[in-house]
Amino acid sequence: MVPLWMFLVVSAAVFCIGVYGVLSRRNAVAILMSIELMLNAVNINLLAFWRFVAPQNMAGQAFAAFVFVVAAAEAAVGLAIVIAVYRNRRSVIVEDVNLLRG
Amino acid sequence: MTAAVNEWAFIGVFMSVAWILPTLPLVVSWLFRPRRANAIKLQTYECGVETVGDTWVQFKVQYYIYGLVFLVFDVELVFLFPWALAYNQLSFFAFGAGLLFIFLLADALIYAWRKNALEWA
Amino acid sequence: MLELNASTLVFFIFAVLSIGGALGVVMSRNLIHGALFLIVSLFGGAGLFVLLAAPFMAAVQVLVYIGAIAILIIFAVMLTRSMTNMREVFNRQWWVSAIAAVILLAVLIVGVALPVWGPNGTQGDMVLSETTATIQDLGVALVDGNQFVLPFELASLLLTAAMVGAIVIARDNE
Amino acid sequence: MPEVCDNIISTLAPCLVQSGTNPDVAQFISILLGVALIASFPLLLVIFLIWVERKIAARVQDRLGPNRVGPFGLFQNIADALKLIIKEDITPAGADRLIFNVAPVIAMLSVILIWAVVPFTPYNIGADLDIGVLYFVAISSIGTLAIMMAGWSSNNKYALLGAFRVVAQLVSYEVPMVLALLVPVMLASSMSMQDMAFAQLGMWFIVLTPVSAFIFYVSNLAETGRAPFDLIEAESELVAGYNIEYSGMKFGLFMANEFMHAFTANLLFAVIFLGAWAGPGATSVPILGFAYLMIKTAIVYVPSLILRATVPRVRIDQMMAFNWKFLVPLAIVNVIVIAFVLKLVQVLGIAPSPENASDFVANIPQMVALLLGNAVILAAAFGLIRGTVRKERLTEAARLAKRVQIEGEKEALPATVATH
Repeated sequence: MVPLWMFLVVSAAVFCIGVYGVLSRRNAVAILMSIELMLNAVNINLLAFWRFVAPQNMAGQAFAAFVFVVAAAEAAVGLAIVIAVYRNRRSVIVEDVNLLRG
Repeated sequence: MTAAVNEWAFIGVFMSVAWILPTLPLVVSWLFRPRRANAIKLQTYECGVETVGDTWVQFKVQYYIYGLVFLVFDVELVFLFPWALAYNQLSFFAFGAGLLFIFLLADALIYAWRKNALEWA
Repeated sequence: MLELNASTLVFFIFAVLSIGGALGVVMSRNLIHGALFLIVSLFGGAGLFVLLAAPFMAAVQVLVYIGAIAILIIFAVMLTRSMTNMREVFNRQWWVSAIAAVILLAVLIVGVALPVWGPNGTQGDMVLSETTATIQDLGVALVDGNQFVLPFELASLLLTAAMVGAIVIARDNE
Repeated sequence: MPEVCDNIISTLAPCLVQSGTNPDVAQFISILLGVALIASFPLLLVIFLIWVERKIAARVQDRLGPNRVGPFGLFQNIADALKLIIKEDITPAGADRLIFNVAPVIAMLSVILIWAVVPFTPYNIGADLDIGVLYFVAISSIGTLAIMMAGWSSNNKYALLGAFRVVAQLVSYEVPMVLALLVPVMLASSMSMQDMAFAQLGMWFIVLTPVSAFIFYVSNLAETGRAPFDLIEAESELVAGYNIEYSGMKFGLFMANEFMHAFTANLLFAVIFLGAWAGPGATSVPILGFAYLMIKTAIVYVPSLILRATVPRVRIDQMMAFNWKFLVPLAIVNVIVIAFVLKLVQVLGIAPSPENASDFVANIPQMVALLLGNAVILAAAFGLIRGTVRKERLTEAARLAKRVQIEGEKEALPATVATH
């Protein structure tokens, strides 16, 4: 079996790629996709620690399930906001959308 | 443990081999079929008239709403399947917990229904 | 440290899928390609879950992420026509973000791969327990009054709230 | 030794080890052989299935169907396949070539992969995963993705629009299907397909939960795009949907996939609700179990073919309303009621114990209780439907009456003006 740290390295790499995507992309949908990547990295981490450290305890799997819920809620509401903003501003580029700046 | 590993090894081999079967007729067809393409033939098919405008026409938001309701129910199953699986070992309290869970989601469906979000119009 | 056997090979295949797909998501110009790369990355993640003896989570990953979230993202891309005006993919501070991400990655890798902050599983002799909790145990834990019953109900509430909110936001009010 | 090597499929690995092969290699060879068998079986079957479907449709419509190539036209589909192979294949200009070519393969893969978890006999199953039911739901959802890919990559607005319609239909009907599957999982206390087959030795689940079986069957019809839900193809008004730009063998793959998917869905129905291989003598003679499974599948498959040839297509708004306003609420109520009855049965102590679960008589009290629950659900659902239909008819009649009245007034108007 592959050691724990290799799973963690994969998870860290996916997470950092997600961070880069969130910080650098201009399109709101692309940013949401990057956030999904980060949440997936979190899940890999949770399950890796669950398997290697406490496989008899249910916490790792239960937490991963809750991460799924959060990811789904985030995607649903986030994409709905993107659609609503597009309807009003005809743009999904985050820099064009500065309603709060007044 | 080893038994489960074997089952997943089967799935792994299946996934890495099974795609060959549908690809095979495509390859055979690629070897034998004629190639006489021209610009007119490769045009987008649209009832015989030339296509007008962009392919990315504006779609109704209704499609998104259906996807949304589906997503919510799909995630619900993450919890309901373990619940159903362990149901025989659970106490009556578990039935109540599952009932509350389902009721909260049914609320969402009723809301969507009341707001006419489920109409195809 | 690392013997080359079937499980190692499978791990590397899924790791490459995971990371390569993730790179595809942030790099691709075409958002539909991005969504498909996201699916590749998540599929790699599902493979890793199977290796970690959590096949239920792998199935859920395919079902929820690939079957639902990816479809939703593709719908949203089509609805907002984000395909068309994509001249500049990245914003002006993209290089700052790149440096930040690389530094974060370096720190994380040092943290997990080198034993600077205590023992961390790099030891090759770490014994893996053969018995793991089953999905039945998860089902029991989810409705157990002492464990996760409150988060369980809250998850349902969160989903309901998300659905109501998203319907209110996304619908045309005309 | 001969006694080890008598059953070639299930004992190939030990047999090879005995003749001096490395155990890992022997394992791999046996897995590979199993994969090749299971993966190619549906593909060979589909040629026969298309023939069956054309023959039955012809019989319903008082035609002969294919009858020229081979005995009873049996080889007609082989001729068709040959024709598709040598046909020119057009990739439209502006299409996304890679995705366009990969989509039909993925669509077909999403059906073939399901066969890995089908228990053919008590001893022969590709992979007896402990998440079998969830596995097949997850794999089917990849098929949805393939349709999206096909529709998008064609660079054709009608293909894209068709793909959107199909995906909306498929994801909608997945909800009641999976909700209905919760009940067999509850009854079997397992998600493994083989465990589910064993749990039905005493009593088939269709007897215990007819409502779940009904929901599963109907949503399967929609999932596979069968009449009356065949809006995917809709040949009389849409010509085709997402696959409009496909030609040659790639189109052939999509078409064959549709037939294969329909059969696979009925196969799963037979496994989950009709006891899979269960039948007299199935445990001692495995091949008999396989025959039983195929017969059971045919029993549910043929009515769906006759249904296809007889009923008209529903409108898309009716289809969506039927799903979200009838099937999904029904499935939710079904889960709640069955859960309640099961707990009640357990508390009262009339549930069959694990020892006598495969005994028919021990199952009878539980069956009666569950059937009562199902009857209540069905009566309520039927009452609701009747109420809705009556209301709909009344509003429709009122609308018509109003229109008649308005038109009558219009005609009457000049006359009244003239009298003044």
